[in-house]
Amino acid sequence: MLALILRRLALMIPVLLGLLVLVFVLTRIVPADPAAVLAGEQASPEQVAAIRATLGLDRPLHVQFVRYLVQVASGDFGTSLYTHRPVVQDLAERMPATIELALASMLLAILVGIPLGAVAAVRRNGWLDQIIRVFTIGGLAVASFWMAIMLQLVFSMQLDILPLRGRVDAGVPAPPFLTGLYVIDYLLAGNLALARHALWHLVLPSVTLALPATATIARFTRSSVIETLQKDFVAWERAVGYPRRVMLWKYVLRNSLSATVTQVGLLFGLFLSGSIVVEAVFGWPGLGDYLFSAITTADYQPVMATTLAIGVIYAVVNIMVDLVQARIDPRVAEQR
Amino acid sequence: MSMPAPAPAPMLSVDDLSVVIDTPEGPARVLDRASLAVGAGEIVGLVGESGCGKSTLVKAILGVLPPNARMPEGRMLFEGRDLLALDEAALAREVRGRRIGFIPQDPALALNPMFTVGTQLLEIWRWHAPENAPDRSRAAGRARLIDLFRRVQIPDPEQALARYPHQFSGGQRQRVLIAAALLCGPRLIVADEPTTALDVTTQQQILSLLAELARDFALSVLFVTHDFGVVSQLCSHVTVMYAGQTVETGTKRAVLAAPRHPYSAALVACHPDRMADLAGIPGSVPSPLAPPSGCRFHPRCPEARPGCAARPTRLVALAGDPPHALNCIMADAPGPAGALP
Amino acid sequence: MRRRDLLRYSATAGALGALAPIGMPGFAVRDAQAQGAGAAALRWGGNLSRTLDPHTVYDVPSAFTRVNLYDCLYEYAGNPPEPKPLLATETRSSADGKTHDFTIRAGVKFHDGSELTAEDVVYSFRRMLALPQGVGPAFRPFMKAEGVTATGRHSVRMELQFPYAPFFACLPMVAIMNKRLMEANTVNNDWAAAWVAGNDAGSGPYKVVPGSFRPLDSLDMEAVDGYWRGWPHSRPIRQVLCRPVRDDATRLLAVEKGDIDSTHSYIRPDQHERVRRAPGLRLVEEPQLRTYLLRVHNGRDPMNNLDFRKALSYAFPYELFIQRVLRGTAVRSPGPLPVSLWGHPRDLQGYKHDLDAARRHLDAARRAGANVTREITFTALVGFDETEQAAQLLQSELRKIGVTMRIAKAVWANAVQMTQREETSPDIWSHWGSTYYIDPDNWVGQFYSKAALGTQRGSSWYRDDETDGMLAAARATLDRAERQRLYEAASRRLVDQAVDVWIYNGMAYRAVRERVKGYRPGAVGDGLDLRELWLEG
Amino acid sequence: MAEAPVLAVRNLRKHFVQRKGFPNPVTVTVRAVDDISFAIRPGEAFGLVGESGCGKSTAARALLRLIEPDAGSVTYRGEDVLAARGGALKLLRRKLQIVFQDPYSSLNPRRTIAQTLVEPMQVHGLARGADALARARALLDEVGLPAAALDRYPHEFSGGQRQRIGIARALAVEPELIIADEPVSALDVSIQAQVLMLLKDLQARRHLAFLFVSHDLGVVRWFCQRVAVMYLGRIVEEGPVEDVLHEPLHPYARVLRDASPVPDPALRAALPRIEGEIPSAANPPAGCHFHPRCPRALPACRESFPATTEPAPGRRVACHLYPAEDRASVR
Repeated sequence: MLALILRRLALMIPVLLGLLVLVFVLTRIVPADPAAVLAGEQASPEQVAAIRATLGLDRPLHVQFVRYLVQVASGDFGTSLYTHRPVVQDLAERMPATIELALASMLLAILVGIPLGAVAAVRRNGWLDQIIRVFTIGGLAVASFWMAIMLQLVFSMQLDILPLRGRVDAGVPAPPFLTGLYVIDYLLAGNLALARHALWHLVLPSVTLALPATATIARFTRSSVIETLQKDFVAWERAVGYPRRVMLWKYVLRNSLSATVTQVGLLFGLFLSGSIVVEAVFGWPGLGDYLFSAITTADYQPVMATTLAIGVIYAVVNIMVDLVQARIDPRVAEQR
Repeated sequence: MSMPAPAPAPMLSVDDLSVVIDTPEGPARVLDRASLAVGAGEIVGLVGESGCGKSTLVKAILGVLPPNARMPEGRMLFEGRDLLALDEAALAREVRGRRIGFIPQDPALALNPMFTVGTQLLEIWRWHAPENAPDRSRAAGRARLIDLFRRVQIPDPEQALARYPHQFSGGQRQRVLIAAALLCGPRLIVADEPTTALDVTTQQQILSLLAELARDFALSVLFVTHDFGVVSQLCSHVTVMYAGQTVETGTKRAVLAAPRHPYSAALVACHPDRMADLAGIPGSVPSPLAPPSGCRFHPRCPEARPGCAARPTRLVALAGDPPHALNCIMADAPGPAGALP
Repeated sequence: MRRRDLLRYSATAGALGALAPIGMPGFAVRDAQAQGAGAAALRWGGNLSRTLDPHTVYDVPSAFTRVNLYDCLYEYAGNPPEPKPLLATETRSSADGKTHDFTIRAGVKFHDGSELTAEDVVYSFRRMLALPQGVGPAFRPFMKAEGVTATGRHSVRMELQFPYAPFFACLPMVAIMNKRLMEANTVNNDWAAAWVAGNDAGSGPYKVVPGSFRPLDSLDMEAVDGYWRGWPHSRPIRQVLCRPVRDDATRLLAVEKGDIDSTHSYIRPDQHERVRRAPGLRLVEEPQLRTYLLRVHNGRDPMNNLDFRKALSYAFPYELFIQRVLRGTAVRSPGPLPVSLWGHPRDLQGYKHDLDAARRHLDAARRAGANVTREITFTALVGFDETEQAAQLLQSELRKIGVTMRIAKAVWANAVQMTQREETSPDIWSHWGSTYYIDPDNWVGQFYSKAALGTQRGSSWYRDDETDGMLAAARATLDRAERQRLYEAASRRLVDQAVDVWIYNGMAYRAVRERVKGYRPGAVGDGLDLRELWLEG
Repeated sequence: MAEAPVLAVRNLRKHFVQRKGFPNPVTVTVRAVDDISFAIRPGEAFGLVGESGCGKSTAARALLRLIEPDAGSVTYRGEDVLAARGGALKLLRRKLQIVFQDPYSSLNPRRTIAQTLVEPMQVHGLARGADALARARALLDEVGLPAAALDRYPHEFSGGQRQRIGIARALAVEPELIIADEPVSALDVSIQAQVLMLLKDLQARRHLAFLFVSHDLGVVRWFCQRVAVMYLGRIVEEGPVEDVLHEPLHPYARVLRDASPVPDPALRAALPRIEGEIPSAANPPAGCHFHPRCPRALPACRESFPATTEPAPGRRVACHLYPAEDRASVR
């Protein structure tokens, strides 16, 4: 198991390096001049040129890239041109928000999607399957910003049972930083009321984000359960008298999960990219908003670091998925 | 069909059972008034080529036919109970795994790869531990399983429980499955081609083991196979099926030494091992969607007569000893000398 | 508006229909405790800057924190706004306009309790001049760090390299920072830039709650007890919670619901009616000096032809744009200066939408050999729909007179990059003439001086010695009447030459909850004075 | 022995090497085929039997270079198969044809039977156009399929029919030797008998030589003239079918023979006792691979792999029970 983790971590390095090259090239291909934007409208060309030189932007691209790599290798992810803060600090504030949202969405998608898919598979072609099919197709087809606004209108404005936006209401103090996940941090701080408060804020954005993923997971689980049901061992389990309920929910489902779990790892990428829209709509102070404003002002260091961070999150989640898979399927564990 | 007076009630009897599966192309009559009997302590070989209905019959006995299957006619008695009268839940609760043990065809695929052997086998104990067992606890099940593992010659039986199916060889897996079948003290073992996927030397070992266990535990065994060689080694009785119909049944000696049904005879002659001249059967097994009328073998039968297509399928006992029954126009002639189940 | 409302009501009705039978008894999700926490505070939904450093950024949102966390030597007051002394109690200028002596108000305390002195003023000006971005670039052409000296505990002398008339209008840009605190937080000669980006070192009416600032996202401020200017209302706002909302739709929902007390000031015209009708809300109109204009590349064929440029000026449908797109929320601005500002010729007619005139000038341009058949490109800004709408209107009008125009899109950083070189600069693009300092020089001087070439301000690539001379002279003289004459003359000349297509002076609109009283828009950007506000109920 | 062999295999070897594990990979060598030698005479059916994992299929594929062997030589009528290139290789590929166990996976599902049969003729320049089609029709007739089959696709046929198509395809290029890799083991007995009879018929009519790979002693006994028995990558015994299967010399060959069920109720009453299981080819026992299961194992069996001896004319065996100098122990 440790070997597996080590190997996956080792594999991560070239992947992240590739990601860095890609993002570096992409950000520089666009003819945007961070120096001019930074200097402000009052600056003269000479002043802009001076800033450009200070930032090293007048160097050839490959020199800039090597410099950047050296900088990253020494653990320095640079400073934002605007906030003057180390990018790491910005990330430390914003990444947990995105992770909390993505995790909650993932949890939701798994907890809803898997049973939904399993039920659809067991009641294949029945009315429940049809309803679930409509839901899953709908879940994939609905644009998330539209969904977000609808949820806000209904649950926050009309029914007034869920907060409109934000991680907490204005004036509610953030919890002491432990994990960065508010719900958990409030709990660890022993404040049950605020943990609940943060949890309610999490509902609408995570539902919005989870919807398409729930649909995907449900579809995957459905086809995977249907496939598993054809297996010889299911016939055996039936023939030796396993109760149907035990067979389905314990044995068949576990086998089907193997494929679904892989999917969950891939879906996490969807959560991260989807969070850009969802964070904007729900005023969720995560990476999406940060990345967006950094891109529009050509603030390269945050762009690079954020992309890298997202890459790392994605890779780590997929390593975790592999571990879970190894837990579910002993054959996987042995292959490593 | 009446029972011959002296014969003891068989452990399992299937009479005139038909199974129809509704497919998109129409109803497929995969079993057509098939009959079978397994007496106490008998090892009955159920022989036929693929598509002859052996597996369907096994599924019908175990009550695990697919949902789109129906049984429009026939009777199935097991230990005197009418199996057709039991619903799915009752079958799962009282028959499968408890009174009837099952050994599947491919030991490589029959166990769930994600759970240890112990978990899977004790699940059977959990739901089917015999009522008369002194201790029905999980620990008792475990102890019994370890005993059984020892009995079927699985090395390190205690550790074996914690292992996953893929950590066993093919032969060992089949031994595990045999132990599973025996776990809750069944009276009948249904083995569905349990050695087809194995190498010959392994097959030989499994057959020896089965014969031994059947003797020691006084079990009845329904042994499904396509191989007359295996039948001749293991079984006491044989039932031959073709295209969903029972064509011939009797003691091994009677059927193998002097097959009366043209299909049985042809099938025996197909074995290259017989050293005799090899003779194939022209044509192939018909589709159950559009089977020939009457005796389903008649289009391929070298001795077919005009009446074969019209003749209703019916197993008729032949006179003499050992008991021998035939589903053929040739057997119809002697008249009702003694009908056999 | 129609579509949005339709969506809203139909969806709400549908969802309510679905949920009504179930009912939601006891589904009390909102936390009374949590909700109560911010009720006495002002929940400000205006945009936040990415930094609290008042020197490094100078834009609309940064004015909010600069004005309320810091004090400056001068502030804007009156209508139209004029620079008035604030920390300076007395100002003496030499006759040549190069030397200015300021007396600093005594007894002003920074938030840490220390007194504001001449040293702090000198430090602040030197810091501002040293940093390459933000406010500094506006001062550096006429001022060196050595030119700022303390002449006493409460007196400062500033020596300019040459007389610079907009100097006093620029003073409200420079926040005075607490030198001692700043130096204590300086790392690697960074002028405490990293520290002050998230903290304050000011003497203003409000101070930052430590650790509450998150760039673009949130900031908590507290009123400063015993602020030297005092508090106009008996129950001023003690606590200000800044919670900007990024998303358009959510922003309106949030202010309607009362989650925030105010939006930013860019409420779109199609949303005005909704805000006016919403209970508990009011729509505040904030007059703006900001101009909107199309920049035309005067250095490139065919725009280097005066008749072609006039054809462009006659082709733009000004009234249609203002009435239809902006729904009448702006006034036509015929020249380079805001119409309400001195220096704008009151009688200036400018251009009107007149396709016949446009055709005549196009013919003249063609006869003069201009390449009028070339497809010209309008570069619209991504994220600013208005620029695209202007482009589309111009495109369809030009098509009528036979000029083909393509619409390209660029993000702001991208467009700025393009304008730095004459070859890459767009044929036409558009931007706003924002208010940095309130002086005609901020618009006409910055946009049409030769010194602006190579920046987005000079993206007309206009090179005219006579205009340049007038603008330089207006900058150098302290005689207001003379300056006014020069700016009027320059304005007329620019209009005659149809250098750019000047369109409007805007109006900003902000949704504010009724409970917020005393609200008065700031003169520059979001620089309202929070001291004047109180909450009702 | 009078005629020169059509195919001679000498010391053929194929090892599979795998590296497994991280960060300390372990190299595992599977000796799938370990120095095997045999020869097939013209028109002869030579059987290669053994249980799964013994290397018989690998050997068949290696001598055709479907898998490149590691060492050894294969000569077809004196020509080096392993060294052949270009045109020579193409000719060899024509003369040596293979028939697979599962004809369905070796037939392209999107091509008609006519295309399947005509293409190899064209590739080898034997016939084209109407001529090729006529030959295809004749081939189908030869394997017992109607000419109407030409325009149909593989999925329209039963397993037995597909195997006939696979045989027709092999015959299309007029080979001299057919390597049949378990050609009937996927078929039902009645179909299996039909196909076996067809193969026998073809062998006689076309004077074909066969390398017949099978796990079924009954089939081999019926079809082949000579047989080699493999165990864990090595040939343990070779000789005429009747001799080897009637009176096996090698203890493993005897176990294999005894384990093969024969449908004769009178033949055997008791089931034979067999020890142990086939070990992994990745980690075979030292010495004679069979010694841990062998009822007659000698101390020497643990030490060294026995040399191949010829205890009787035409019979070769690799077993310490038959030392080279002592021929008397045979009978």
